Amino acid sequence: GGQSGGGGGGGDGGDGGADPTATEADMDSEPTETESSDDGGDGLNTSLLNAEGSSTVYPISNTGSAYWNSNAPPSDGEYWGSNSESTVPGWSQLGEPDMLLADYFAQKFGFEPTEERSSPPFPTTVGLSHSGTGCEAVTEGLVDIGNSSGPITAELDWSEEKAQSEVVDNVVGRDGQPVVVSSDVIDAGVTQLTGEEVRGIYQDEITNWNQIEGVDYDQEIYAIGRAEGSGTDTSFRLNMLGGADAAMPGVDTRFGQNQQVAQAVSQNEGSIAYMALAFTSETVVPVGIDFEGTLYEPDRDAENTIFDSDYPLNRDLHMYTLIEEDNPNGGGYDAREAAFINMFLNEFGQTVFVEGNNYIPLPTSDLESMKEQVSALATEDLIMP
Amino acid sequence: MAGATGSRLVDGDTTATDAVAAATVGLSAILFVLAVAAMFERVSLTGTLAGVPTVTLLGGLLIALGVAVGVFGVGSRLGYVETDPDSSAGLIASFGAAVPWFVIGGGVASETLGLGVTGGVAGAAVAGGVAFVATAVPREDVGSTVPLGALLAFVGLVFLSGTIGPGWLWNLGWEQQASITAEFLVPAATLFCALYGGWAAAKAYGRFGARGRHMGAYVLVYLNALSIIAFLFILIAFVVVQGLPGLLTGVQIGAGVGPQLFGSFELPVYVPFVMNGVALLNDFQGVLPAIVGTVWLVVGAVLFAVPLGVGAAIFLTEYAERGRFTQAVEVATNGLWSTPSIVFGLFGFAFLIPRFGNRKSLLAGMLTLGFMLLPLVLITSREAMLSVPDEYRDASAALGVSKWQTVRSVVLPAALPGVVTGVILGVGRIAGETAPILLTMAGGTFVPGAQTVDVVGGFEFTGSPPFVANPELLQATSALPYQLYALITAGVGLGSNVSDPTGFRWATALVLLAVVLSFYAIGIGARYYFRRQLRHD
Amino acid sequence: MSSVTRTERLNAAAGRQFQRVRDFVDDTDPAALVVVGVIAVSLLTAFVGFLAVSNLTVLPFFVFVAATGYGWVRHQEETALILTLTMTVSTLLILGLIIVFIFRESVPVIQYETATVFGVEVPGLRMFIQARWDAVSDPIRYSMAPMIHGTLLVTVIATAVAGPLGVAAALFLSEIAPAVVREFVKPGVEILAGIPSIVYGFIGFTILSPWASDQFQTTGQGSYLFVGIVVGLMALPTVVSVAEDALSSVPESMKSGSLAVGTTDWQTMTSITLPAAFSGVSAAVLLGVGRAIGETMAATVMLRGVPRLTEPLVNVFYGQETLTSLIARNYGEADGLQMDALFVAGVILFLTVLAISIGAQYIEWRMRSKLGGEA
Amino acid sequence: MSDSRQTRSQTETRTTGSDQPLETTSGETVEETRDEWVEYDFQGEAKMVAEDLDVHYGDDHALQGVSMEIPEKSVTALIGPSGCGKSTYLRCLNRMNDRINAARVDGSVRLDGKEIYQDGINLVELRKRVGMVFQSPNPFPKSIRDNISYGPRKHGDIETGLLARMLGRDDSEAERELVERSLKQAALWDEVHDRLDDNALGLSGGQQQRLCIARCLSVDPEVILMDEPASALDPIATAKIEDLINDLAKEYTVVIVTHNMQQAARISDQTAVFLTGGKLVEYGDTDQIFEDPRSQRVEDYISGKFG
Amino acid sequence: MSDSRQTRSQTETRTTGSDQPLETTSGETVEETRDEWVEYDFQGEAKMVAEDLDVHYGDDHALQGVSMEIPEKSVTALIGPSGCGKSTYLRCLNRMNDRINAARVDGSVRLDGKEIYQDGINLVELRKRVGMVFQSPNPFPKSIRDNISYGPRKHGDIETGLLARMLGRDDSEAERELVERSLKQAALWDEVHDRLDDNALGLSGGQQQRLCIARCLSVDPEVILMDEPASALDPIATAKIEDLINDLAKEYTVVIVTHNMQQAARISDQTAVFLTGGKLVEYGDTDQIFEDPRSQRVEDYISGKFG
Ligand SMILES: Nc1ncnc2c1ncn2[C@@H]1O[C@H](COP(=O)(O)OP(=O)(O)OP(=O)(O)O)[C@@H](O)[C@H]1O
Ligand SMILES: Nc1ncnc2c1ncn2[C@@H]1O[C@H](COP(=O)(O)OP(=O)(O)OP(=O)(O)O)[C@@H](O)[C@H]1O
Ligand SMILES: [Mg+2]
Ligand SMILES: [Mg+2]
Ligand SMILES: O=P([O-])([O-])[O-]
Repeated sequence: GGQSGGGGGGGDGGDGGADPTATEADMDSEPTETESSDDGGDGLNTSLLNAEGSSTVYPISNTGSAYWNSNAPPSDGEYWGSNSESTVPGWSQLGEPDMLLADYFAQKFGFEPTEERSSPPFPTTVGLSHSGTGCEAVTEGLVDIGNSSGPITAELDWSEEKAQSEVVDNVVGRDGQPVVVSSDVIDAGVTQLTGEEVRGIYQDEITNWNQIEGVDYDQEIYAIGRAEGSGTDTSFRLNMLGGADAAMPGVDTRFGQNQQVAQAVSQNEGSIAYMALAFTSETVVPVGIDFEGTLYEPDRDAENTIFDSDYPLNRDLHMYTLIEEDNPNGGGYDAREAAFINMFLNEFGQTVFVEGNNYIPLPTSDLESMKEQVSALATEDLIMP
Repeated sequence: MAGATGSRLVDGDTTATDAVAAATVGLSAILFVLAVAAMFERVSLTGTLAGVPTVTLLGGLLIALGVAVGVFGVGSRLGYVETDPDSSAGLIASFGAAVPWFVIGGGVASETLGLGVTGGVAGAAVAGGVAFVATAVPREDVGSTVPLGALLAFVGLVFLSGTIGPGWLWNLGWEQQASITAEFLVPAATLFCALYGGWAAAKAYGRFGARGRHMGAYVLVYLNALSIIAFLFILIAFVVVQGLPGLLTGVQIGAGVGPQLFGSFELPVYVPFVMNGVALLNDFQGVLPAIVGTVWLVVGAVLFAVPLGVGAAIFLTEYAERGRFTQAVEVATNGLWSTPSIVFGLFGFAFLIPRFGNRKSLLAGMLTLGFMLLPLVLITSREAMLSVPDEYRDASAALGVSKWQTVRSVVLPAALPGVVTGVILGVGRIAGETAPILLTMAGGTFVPGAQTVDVVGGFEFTGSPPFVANPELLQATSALPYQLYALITAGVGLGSNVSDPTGFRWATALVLLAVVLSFYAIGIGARYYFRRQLRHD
Repeated sequence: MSSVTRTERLNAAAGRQFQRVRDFVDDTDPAALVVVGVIAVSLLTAFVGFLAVSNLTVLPFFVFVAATGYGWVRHQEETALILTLTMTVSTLLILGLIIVFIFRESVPVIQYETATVFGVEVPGLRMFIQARWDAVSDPIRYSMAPMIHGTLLVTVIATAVAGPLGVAAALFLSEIAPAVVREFVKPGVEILAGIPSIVYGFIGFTILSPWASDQFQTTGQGSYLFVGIVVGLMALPTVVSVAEDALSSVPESMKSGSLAVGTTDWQTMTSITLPAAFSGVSAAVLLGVGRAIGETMAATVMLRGVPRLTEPLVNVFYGQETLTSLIARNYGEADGLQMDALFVAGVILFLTVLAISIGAQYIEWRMRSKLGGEA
Repeated sequence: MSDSRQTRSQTETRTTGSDQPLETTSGETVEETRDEWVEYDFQGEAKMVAEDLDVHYGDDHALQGVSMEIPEKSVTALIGPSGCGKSTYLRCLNRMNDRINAARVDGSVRLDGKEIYQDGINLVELRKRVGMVFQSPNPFPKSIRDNISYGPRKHGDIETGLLARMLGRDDSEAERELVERSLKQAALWDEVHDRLDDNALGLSGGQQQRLCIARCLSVDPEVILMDEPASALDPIATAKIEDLINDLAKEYTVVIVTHNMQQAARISDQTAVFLTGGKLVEYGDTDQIFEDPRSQRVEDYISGKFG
Repeated sequence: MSDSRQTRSQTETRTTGSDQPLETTSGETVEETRDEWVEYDFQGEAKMVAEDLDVHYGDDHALQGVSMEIPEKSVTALIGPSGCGKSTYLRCLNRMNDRINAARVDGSVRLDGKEIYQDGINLVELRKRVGMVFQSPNPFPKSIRDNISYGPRKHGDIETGLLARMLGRDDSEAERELVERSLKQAALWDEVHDRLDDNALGLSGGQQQRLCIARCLSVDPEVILMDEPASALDPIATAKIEDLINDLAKEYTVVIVTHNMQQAARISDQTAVFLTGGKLVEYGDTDQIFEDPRSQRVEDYISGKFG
């Protein structure tokens, strides 16, 4: 099996993919320019596609990457295609393609199918950190895709124009950012909080659960936050505290990633945290939030839910790609990035990767406009599957 | 002058008093064990032991120990027990006794009597002062037993009377809330009392005087050594026990089950955890890419650091005149050796990354670790070369052999064992380093087996300088310590990748430990081997 | 000779060096000299190229390799000399580069955090006189005080653990343990040194921290106390092995001398061996302190990650952030001033540990000259 | 010495620095040695008696069945070529061999009739009574005064320091006297009395060696063992030490190892000659040994044929 | 020896192991020394001549104006108390002192009339011609064979190994002969010929020392310097080495330092007595020196009054 990264595509001439270019970058001192690009030669760059960033987007991105790398055949039925036991949701909507998973999405952008299980036309990998890191990394050319759960404008303090000229914003799903508490807090009867109360907690005005109205639970509040620079933190400040640079003196602990927050909440009594939908569980329980009289409940069936788009903490999940001069057509993608992102922009991707991780799928209209963006590089029409 | 004249050349047989003293030491040992067990919640404070509530039992035993120690001292003073005490227990013992009484005095005055901080300080001073004087002034047999015996009895009484029961709690009243709970205080106090009791009892067993102190000190020193070894053992055993299930999931043994090696040969065992990466279609996930990444990291660092370090060591030992320059280099290398690994990481981040394609890469990781390894290689090689007897050099020079020839044919071979051992131990250290590679190399969290780095296969020729390129070297990959870090930060929610995340993490820790410790074992073994060879020849 | 002034001595030393070089030039045959020269110049050029991120770096490097190869075959003696010299210089250069690079990166934030005292502007001062670290909300401040406080607490606790236990263990190993026991305990201690810090951190994070939070009823987990204990255990092997070296380098004759007047082993240890090895033992503790200061991963995974002073300052049951964990936690998304602030943390770490290392060496050197010299 | 075998079996279970069961193979060796040397009947009391002393360093048999009585208040010299076991024998007499892990001592040594190789022996007491001066001077890195008063202080005979002063038990006066007496005995007082607080390492080699002798005397030993005490010294210092030894013999039992035969001849009352293999070959009056040795090998040795 | 001063000034610029300007203060010392000893006119050729040799170790004047001729094909013994400069003198003869940083040598030494303290001297060649055997045996931790063939190999006289074999220049046969010859000369062949590939460190001390002599012989020196070659050995090994030295004197010029006067008397043809301070006090026929020394101090020394 061995490696199937740079070695594979590196054969043809000066192409060499991301990595030999990196070597050259070493020499010509403008490394970011040539980074992970197709140099316009005949072949397509098939080196490793790497994504990095948001722990919120990570479940989507990483599941996608795992599916991609598996390159499952259409006879699989569990991950791709259909067999006697099951059919993968969304596969039929794609027109029941008779190709392997990654082959199918890659060939739309001109890649040669490998027709081999576990061997996609190009491999992908996803690093786990948080949005700030992802945005940094993609703008510096360290990675191909920067995952972010907050807008890059807020993450890096960019203007809207700068953002539009430097990166392409690919939204692949939505998160209704929940506020969670540990199970002992739920047991103490805290099933909903007002926006004010949450703000009070994070701004150090409320430090004990018994300071919440109607709660008789003498327990210091353990206010868990996300790392500064994480999308979750940025969105929370933005949507809950009133500004991306709002102060949060009430935070007791900050963790780099959502996963760690979930663990800390389940491990410590009296905890409260804000996170992403994908990480709630029996020990990490979302509470209802009352915003100016409207109670958004964590239950999908309620009247107003945190899954609604008008839930104030609702946010887009982004996969940013860098606009590079030497991409063919000067676009924001090379073919690998476009092919990979395109996988998420259809019923299959939305069901398996977004809803499958407890996130909120994009409405069709949004999907269409996203597809518009990536279609620049496509060798066939993407709009009609 | 003290009455230390009565010591005899030959001690008599074990007497009944010895037996009493020994039993007292034994009692403190029991208390020590109980305290440790309670500390780690192996014994429940709220429950019972041998039918008696735990805290009550601890209190009773403490009183018994305290009384035994005190009675022994008084008995000795009154001449019932034959001992050779000094005239005073000495300053160290006095301070030793004063400290716990100081704490108790302070606590009782400020908390129990509610006298506040001033009262607390006064109470502490009084109690500590009395204990100090009571230890220092009387003859050693009384001084080193009675205040401590009283301490033990006091603590025992506090437990026995229920003043501090299982539910006791002392809120420190700090801005950031913290409390001292009985759960902590009872075992901790018992532990200290047991140590004090054991010390006093051991002194008594040694009949006080110089020999008594010797005994007392030895008990503590032995206990300390034992604890360190026990700690090591428990630590490793713990990781092994936690990690084995994860490591062994899906293990198969039998012809042809394993992956292929060298084309055709198939390993007869299949351990998915170390032979797989993470992939959707895998039955069992593993950390192969991280293992391979670690191996390559080490190889790269060694290839960089060893020639450089050994070369520099040769220059410094064989060529450079010993003086300012060598001294400066020595200071610099020692400084480099103690430089925190995260600083190396920062340096790699600022210096190497911009020079290798502006991205984290295996090569940057290798070099960063190489920088870390370099001073150790230099220091150990230099030591090894310095310890090659000058006689060899003289002998060679006297035969009219030139310097470099001598270095190559005589010094280096003789220094090799030292160099090799040093390198292996250093490798063990860098193989377990996380901080530097965090900043210079760390790649994906769950790396598919297909993305295992293949440095050898990655070489390719290019048309422009430097004509050889190796994309694999310029790509980020994973390594075991980073993998473990990533798994910790990824918390419980590993998602669908891994069915048993906790097991997966512990197994990673186990593999990391095994890899690093095997380097150490090889290093220590090599040193042992070389030493024995030297001794034999 | 005492009347010779410092300058004269320096001059003489310089003259000697010059003489050495001249001797070397005189004694070496010209062809070899050329080779040596080519090697030195090409390597130097390659190095400059590398520093300047030049794509021509590879050319002088090839020249270097070729010249070395040729020299090895034809003039091995001289080539070996120049090669080993180069390697020495490279080692020194690396240290120099570390200093240059981490200092260079830290300059902007030092300027940003300028504070005025008595009308004098002191760059960087504000990082130490106020305690606010906030990279997000106004006013943006990068104070090092919380991290220095954290590092200090952790180090003090770690030293309290590693110092006494380490010295006692060293005494045990070098003076007390029977040979058989030593054969086992010594490698044991060394193995302890080999356990990767992330493993300690993992156990600390998953087992110790929740336990401690429970025991002391703190709000959430992460305390300097337990980071300090863990780091202390990690520094323990350093203390043990260096102190053991110091203790066993006390001449046997001194110990025998004491025993021969009829003292116990313990008296000999405390009155002769320990005082004689005192400087070495304190160097050991110092090195242990250095290790504790520089320890990263255990702190990173166990601490709370909020750069803030604990309240009150002695509250070791809360653990906010240390210099090392600050870097490890924030290097990812930091850019601009925040990144530079991480380099300031690096500079502080580097300087502190370097000072400690030099101090330890000085002490050891003093010891060696005391034991070896005058007598 | 007829009870040697008996004594030996009494102490058979006593092995030192090793937990190996006692080996009982040295019997023949003893016999063999016995044949070679002639027993020596000296005047006066035997202060120490060694019987059938065997010492192994690991597998190395360093001392083979040595039996020897050391008369009280006289100087006994041990001579022999390098490595023949002189130092080893000497170190058996105050059990300093216990410090060497590899060393295993079998046999019996008695001090005033008390077996010193038995369980329950108080090493501290033994070494107080049997003092030792080493080959190279080994003063402690302390002041001259502290070097002398070190032993008595550790024995609790003298108390000084903060605590003692606080408790009003200061023995400074006693210390002063002790230091003066010991230094005078060691013929060093005149040279150092005005700098007792200087570091002892600042003394010359010969002074250091005399300081070590004074230190040894300070605890009032009965026997003084000296292992080549003058070998590192210049002729003048050597002469001083030799005079001193002669003086000491009036009060103490002195055993001295030397590699200098002239020295042995000059200062000792009786001489024991060890030869390679750790055997005591001849023991007798010094004059007799040097003028009329009974063994040919001893004669060869003394006449310088080897060594 | 009238041109001593002249020779000296010739070599004045040549200082070794130190770049300090040459000091010109040693003149008086030389005169002083000169008075004390009587010149010695021996039979035969002078192989080496030292004139006005002064050696300083830092400030320490270890050798003071020593002038001495060493006759060819004979054994010259250097005796004297410890630290008197015997080894220092010996190391001047093949410039091994160059290896000691602190050492500064002034004066002249000639080998077959050629000044060895001059610029451009080939140290490698010098040390091939003037071999040295050290006090304690120092074989390399290699096989016996490799120990012997080490020197010739490094000089390129013998080529072995893979490369040589590939190039068809394998000198194994020559090596075998050389090893056999050298070992036979050193009287070691019989004992080791069947284990030439064993590690040399496994040999006994005496064998090791003879191996070192063989190693020295393997490069075919003209002069062999020996610094107390038997001091670490037992009598039997010593006897063997002494025999060997007598044999060697037939072909080689041997200079030997010994602290054993009997040994000097037994094996040497002429003896030089150094006394403390690094002065050569008397030099002459061995018999004369031991039976009728001209200087009182030498007589004291030989009769064991000190040292
Ligand atoms: N610590 C030791 N470990 C192992 N062997 C030892 C030790 N000390 C001495 N020996 C060996 O025991 C033998 C006798 O040694 P010892 O030191 O008693 O000789 P010695 O007569 O004092 O010689 P010297 O005159 O050289 O001091 C020698 O073979 C020596 O190698
Ligand atoms: N490497 C050195 N550095 C400094 N001083 C030295 C050195 N070697 C010898 N000396 C000093 O030079 C003097 C003569 O020493 P040398 O070794 O020549 O004496 P020796 O006659 O060989 O004595 P021994 O019989 O003890 O070997 C001594 O005072 C010695 O301390
Ligand atoms: Mg001896
Ligand atoms: Mg000598
Ligand atoms: O999505 P985040 O991990 O940046 O919160």
